[in-house]
Amino acid sequence: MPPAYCLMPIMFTFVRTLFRNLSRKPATRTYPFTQREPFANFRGHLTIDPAVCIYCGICAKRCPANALVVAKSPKSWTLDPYKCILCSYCVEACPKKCMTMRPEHQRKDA
Amino acid sequence: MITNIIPVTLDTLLSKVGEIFLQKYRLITISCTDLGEYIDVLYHFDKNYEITNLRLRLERGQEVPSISSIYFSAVIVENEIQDLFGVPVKGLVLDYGGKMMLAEASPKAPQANCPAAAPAE
Amino acid sequence: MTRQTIIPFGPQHPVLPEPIQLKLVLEDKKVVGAIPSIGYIHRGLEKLAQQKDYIQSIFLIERICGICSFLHSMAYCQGIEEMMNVEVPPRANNLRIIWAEMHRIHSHLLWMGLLADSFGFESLFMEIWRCRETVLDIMEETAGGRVMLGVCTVGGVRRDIPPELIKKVLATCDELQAHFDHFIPSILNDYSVKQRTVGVGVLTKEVALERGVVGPVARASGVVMDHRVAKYGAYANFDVEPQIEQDGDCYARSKVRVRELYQSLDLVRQSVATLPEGEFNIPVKGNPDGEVISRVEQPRGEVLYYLRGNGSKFLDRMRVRTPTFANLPGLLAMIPGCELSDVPVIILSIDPCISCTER
Amino acid sequence: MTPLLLSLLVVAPVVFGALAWFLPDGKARKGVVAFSAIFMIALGIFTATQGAFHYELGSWAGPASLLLEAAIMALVLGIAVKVRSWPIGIMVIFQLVVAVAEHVMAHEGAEHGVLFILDPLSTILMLTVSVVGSVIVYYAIGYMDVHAHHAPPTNAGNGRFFFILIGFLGMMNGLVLADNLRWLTIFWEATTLCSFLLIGHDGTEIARANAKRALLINTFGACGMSLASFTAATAAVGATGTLTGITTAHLIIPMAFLCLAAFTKSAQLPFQSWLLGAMVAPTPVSALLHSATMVKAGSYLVLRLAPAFAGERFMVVVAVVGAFTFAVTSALAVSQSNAKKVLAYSTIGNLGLIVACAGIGTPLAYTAALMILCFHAISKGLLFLCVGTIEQQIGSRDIEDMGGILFKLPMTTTITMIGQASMLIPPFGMLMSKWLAMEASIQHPVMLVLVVLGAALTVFFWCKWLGRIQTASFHSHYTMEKLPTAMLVSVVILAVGVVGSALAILPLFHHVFVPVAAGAFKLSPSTLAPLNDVIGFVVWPVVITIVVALALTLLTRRKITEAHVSMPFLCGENVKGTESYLFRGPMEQTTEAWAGTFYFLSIFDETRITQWSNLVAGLLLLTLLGVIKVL
Amino acid sequence: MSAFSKSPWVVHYNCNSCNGCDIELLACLTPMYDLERFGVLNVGNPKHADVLVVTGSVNHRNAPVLKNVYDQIPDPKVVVALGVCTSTGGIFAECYNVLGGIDKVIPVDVFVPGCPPRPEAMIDGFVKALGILEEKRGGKDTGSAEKPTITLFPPAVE
Amino acid sequence: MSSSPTFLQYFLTLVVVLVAPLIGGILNGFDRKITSRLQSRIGPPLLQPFYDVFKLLQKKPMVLNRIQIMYAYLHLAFMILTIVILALGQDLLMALFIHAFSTIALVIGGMSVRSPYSRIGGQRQIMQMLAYEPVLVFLVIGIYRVVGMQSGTGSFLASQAMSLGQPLLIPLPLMFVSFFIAILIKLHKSPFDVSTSHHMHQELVKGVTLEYSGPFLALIEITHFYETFLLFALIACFWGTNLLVGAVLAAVCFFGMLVVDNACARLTPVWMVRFMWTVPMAMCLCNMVWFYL
Repeated sequence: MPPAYCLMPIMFTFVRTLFRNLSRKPATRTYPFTQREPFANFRGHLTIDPAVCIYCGICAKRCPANALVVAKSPKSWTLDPYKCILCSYCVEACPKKCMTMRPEHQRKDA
Repeated sequence: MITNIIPVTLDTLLSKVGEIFLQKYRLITISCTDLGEYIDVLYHFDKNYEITNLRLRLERGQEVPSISSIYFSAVIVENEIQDLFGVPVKGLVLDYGGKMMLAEASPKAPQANCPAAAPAE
Repeated sequence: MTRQTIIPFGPQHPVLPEPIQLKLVLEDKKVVGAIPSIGYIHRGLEKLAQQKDYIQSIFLIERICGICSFLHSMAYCQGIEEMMNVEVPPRANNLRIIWAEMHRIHSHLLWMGLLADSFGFESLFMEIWRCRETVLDIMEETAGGRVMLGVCTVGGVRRDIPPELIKKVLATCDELQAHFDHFIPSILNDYSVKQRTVGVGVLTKEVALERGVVGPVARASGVVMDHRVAKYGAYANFDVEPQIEQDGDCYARSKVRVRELYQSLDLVRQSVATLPEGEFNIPVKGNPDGEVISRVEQPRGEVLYYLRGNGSKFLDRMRVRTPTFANLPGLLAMIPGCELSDVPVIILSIDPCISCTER
Repeated sequence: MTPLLLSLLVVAPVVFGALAWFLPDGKARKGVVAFSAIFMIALGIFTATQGAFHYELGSWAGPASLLLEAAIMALVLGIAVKVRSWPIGIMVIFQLVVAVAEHVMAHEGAEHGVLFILDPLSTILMLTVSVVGSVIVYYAIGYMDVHAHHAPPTNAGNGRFFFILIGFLGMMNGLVLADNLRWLTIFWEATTLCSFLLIGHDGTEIARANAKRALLINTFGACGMSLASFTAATAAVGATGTLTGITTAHLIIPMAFLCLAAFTKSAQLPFQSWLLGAMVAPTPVSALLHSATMVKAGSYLVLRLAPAFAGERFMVVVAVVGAFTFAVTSALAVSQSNAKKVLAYSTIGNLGLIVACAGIGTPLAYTAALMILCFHAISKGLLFLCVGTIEQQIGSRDIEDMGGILFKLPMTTTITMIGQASMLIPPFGMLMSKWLAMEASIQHPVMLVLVVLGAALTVFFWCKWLGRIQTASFHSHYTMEKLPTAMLVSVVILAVGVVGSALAILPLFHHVFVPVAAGAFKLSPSTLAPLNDVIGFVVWPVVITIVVALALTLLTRRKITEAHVSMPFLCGENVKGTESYLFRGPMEQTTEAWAGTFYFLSIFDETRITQWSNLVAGLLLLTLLGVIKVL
Repeated sequence: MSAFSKSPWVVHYNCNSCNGCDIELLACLTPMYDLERFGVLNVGNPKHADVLVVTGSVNHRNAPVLKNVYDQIPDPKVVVALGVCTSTGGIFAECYNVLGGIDKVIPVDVFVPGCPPRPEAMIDGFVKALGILEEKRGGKDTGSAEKPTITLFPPAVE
Repeated sequence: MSSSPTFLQYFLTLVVVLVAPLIGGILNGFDRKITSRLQSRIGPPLLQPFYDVFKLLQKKPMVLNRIQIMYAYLHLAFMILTIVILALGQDLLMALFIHAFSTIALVIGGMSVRSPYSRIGGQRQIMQMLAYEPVLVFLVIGIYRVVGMQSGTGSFLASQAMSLGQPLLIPLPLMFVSFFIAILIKLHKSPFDVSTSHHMHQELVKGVTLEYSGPFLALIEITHFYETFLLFALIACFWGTNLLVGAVLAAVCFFGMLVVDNACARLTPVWMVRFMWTVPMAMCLCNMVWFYL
């Protein structure tokens, strides 16, 4: 390997980028103070319109993570958001299309 | 579908692998399937994007000789087979003794389909 | 004369984002041995895939690894499609390539940042990861997930990329290429970076062949091996030139990956340019039966799926051999003889993905 | 009074030694040894209070010296025959010839100089020999008891060992006091002989081989001594047979020969190998002969002659040899894990520093050299004794094995730490004198570079060792180790000496070292006032700082209980239990995590560096031959 | 908020994660999201940390490691669990080598759902963790976090 | 002259000792802020280093043994003593030795635990000392030659630098550059952050400070503040004739340090020693030669 001093000129190749960064505004998205509009396609969290749902249980059967439990009587639809992997397989499987995948992530207080 | 399957037996395995080694094949991996009555072991080798397979039929309780002395890279996968299928592998260059993938408290031989080890569904 | 130094390297170690342990043995300041201890992240995923139906398994298989998730699902779907004799619509094939190559870009950028971090070049890491966000944004916009795309399915893809987004994809490619020029010179030319990578962790061609390493690690050692050459999926329509280096050191591995970044950009553009109109998925009926081997070139190298169906919707066997699994024996050949401070660089130079390895 | 003192200083140890030899093993012999130690300390201090003296023997001194020399030569010749070393034999015969020739050819009056002299300089060394040496002799009582148990069976026995050890003190006193070069040569040879016998004490293969090498190299040095005496006595101008007589440039040839002798005795490069080999001897021997006293004789000689030759170009070479030795041995010490070898290299380095300071030849440098001479004896003596104790307690002299001894041997380890700290921290004498040496070497850029690099490397190996010996896990209580009284007491005395001298460094500097230096350069102490300023301020602030830090530590420490103790960071794989340094490794095996000390064997490769530096040092020595042009 | 919760230093342990959450956590530290705005530093060493961030579920081998890392963080400390694997085991819950969420091994203060949670969600989790850290400094027992399920019933027919 | 400092000097020294950590802390805040901006981030608040220290002081202590506590205190105490000695205008070389002992205390503290990473970090810290100490000694000696050897004492911070008539930078330009490089090592900046590192950098899991936590880590942080202040105060003294210019010089150097820190990969310890013993050392020697000509 050549000795250090022979190669000195090509040190600090990154300096240009650093000064470029310094001269511009930071790239940071200042969440939570400003919030970006989520992409429409993003799979953020699962919602359901309980009025349309027929409680057939197909979604629960399809769910790969077993996050959904559907009871026929009394009728109930239970989602464990701490199991849901947001694959939206259930949304596609639903015969009534009563579920939607919202683009916002689930807020802690929601 | 898989073509190019050469059946081998426990006796001819090592000589066949040695032959393949000399032909400068690369060992991709070893796949093991527990089919209930016997265990099916497939050795995948590759040369110029073409796969050659060796198929070994392993009766329950049989010991399989390690090819890690020929292909060092078989060490990890053979240890894994030993861990997950409970198939004893003889002559491993680096033997983890069934504790490579699994911890002390894990279920033993979890991928073997024998009733004792199969998890309740 | 002096006693050997024995230190655990990992599982909880900041330069390794993933848990793997290497028991390092040092004599004086030279590393003379490294024994890996794995299993920190073994879940038993192959078994679980055999317990879920073959469509549900896609979502499971995506989560073998969060970095090359799309390529896992793509390899799996290709295998199932082959077993069931499903002809994938050409548009879907091209879309798959767009996402696959974007995944490769994101994975290589991720790797490059982590490499920079491993030799303490924090601002380079920051710059690269800032660039990586551009890829993530476009993936999020097109597929609906930042890293878990969830778009690949048996018989095609689950989502189409509409024309206005296609434009955005192309724009992103240009933006990326412009951004690369800011930091690629630092990876390739910077004196301090070269000091840490040139001549470190050398893997000769002979050892590379013998240990069966794959992907950029093999290519950096002069082994011509890139499974995209084997023309699976829409790669049949493109010429993919494997990027080869001869030196086999960490620097060669960086060079290979840097060139693959540009290559991937190119493939995305080609794939967009030749994007056919039409269906992007077809419904699939029936259950898989038979045995099949599906191989796909992931960012880290060739992945092999061995699938065995039995005519039911559950598979008899779902076996994955991931690239890192194949590269680990090679890693063990690189480490002895290096210095302790080179160990993180060498480990990262194979781009380890332990969660792939252990499943 | 003077003759009595003289004979007591020189002869009494021999008598005591003989007594110890003939007494049976046991309390009686120990008593004699202990008494002689106390006696020598008292005698040394008493002599020092008497002030300077000169003493001339009668006209019988000349023939007597020849006789004595012949006797010693015969002894050495016998040894040479026994160990089958013809070079030694030839050199001995050569010396004898030179001695006879000198006797015949010496100028009138050269024979009758002042024969024994006690001036401030020799007082310092005499005191060091008497006090530090006697403490080490006392230590040997305890050490040899244990040593006999696990050392290889010796053919000589402890009786002879003590005879030589105590007798050596007399020879050393003689060496310090003798002014006549012929007598100096006799004592010089006598100490060599002591060294030879003690190195070979254990009677093992390696001990015998190393003893032989020591004898060979020192006999070579003695040839130089003999020639120095001859040339001094027969010089055309200003002929004198005395050390103090060598003052003018005309006598530069004897000076050169003296330097040669001094370099061998002080193990300067390229003669260092014998001192390293000498480390096989029982530790008190290493402490006494090979670190605190005998090896100082060489640098003492240079130091004694330095003022006269200050400014000569010749002295620059001497200084460079010293500084070079310091730098190289410091580098070599980095690569050593054998504690005694580290100490040996450090000793050679410090001797080199003395020689370098002597070579610089300014009052400041001279003061620095004096301080090193003195403080090094105390610190290094202490460290050797500590290593001896540790070695006997843990059965190893490898630094790597010294981890965790803090709670096994709390007392010894603490004292060792003090000893090591004294090489590193102000206001301990060694650091202060090194500082002075550095300030003094500013005049000579080459030396400055060597000294600075050497000093940096010194810090390197001391730190590594210091870090290793106090490595320990948490202990809420510790129990004092049980050591033989002799060992404990002598170590404590030296430790108190180290700390005391550090606290008293200002008065010592003002009232001892500066006057001596001023005297040597025939200046009044007041002209050295700037020198006084140099050392001025630092001592008490440092002491206060240490005390404050320790007080804060004690305050905090009380609050720290077992509940605050956590496991070490082992990447999360700790195995809980009694030994918290175990981690779960591959195959679920538990392994002990261990960070060895780095010795950088590939960089500080002992063999390679030794070869190269011996070559350089040999060339430097050859330049000394340049003095021939005076002829 | 006192100085205490303005300087949360983070140590990250990847339990059984597929890397998805890990890389998103790293992305949080990079310029786009820049957690250092809140004083967050990734120290990588439990001895210096205040916040333990865990990704992935627990298996038989890494459970003791997780416990060790947790034990080596000096009090007061907060545990943030990222992703559904960390909460319940997620999709891997049925795997033979998976024990379940990390709350089986250590007490958890904040669960962040998502697979993987997007960086914004992680920032929300951190902000919540800071509040808990502040309370813990005051010696308050904050209990452990809950993982509520969402149950919906058909609206009552009028 | 060093003989006896006046009351005013003592008072000023006290002020310096009290103010130094504040300035050092702010400097560290700027360090993190500017580093963030160089990386296109917003970064932490300016007072973040103080928050960190306050937080650490409030944490529960956690130790491996009791010996390491002593060395944390010694580390801080000797750093303060260095500043006291310099502020009182005492000998520069002795100040350097005391400063070195402050670092040695850290090393031994790190090595006194058996934790392997900490020990290795400690040994690397010694290598750092090995790398920069000669340069600093040469610098001190260069200052001696400039300020005048008779006194043997360089009352550096106070009068002499000013009474010289010309800034030290003029006769010692190469030494100044070497000193700047030494500062990079002292403050653990890339490419020399081998024994431990700051911010998000990870070398050997924080190396020598690994096993210090809570209040004891706070001590080390405070020492770091003092050290930052000390080193940049020394830089300012290179233009001691006009301390305003000196401050600008220090600010420029500070920024330069951050740029170098952010534009370099970490190099290996052996490289560091080799480099320091060749390039900066040679520069020092060249500069020295001027005085002997």
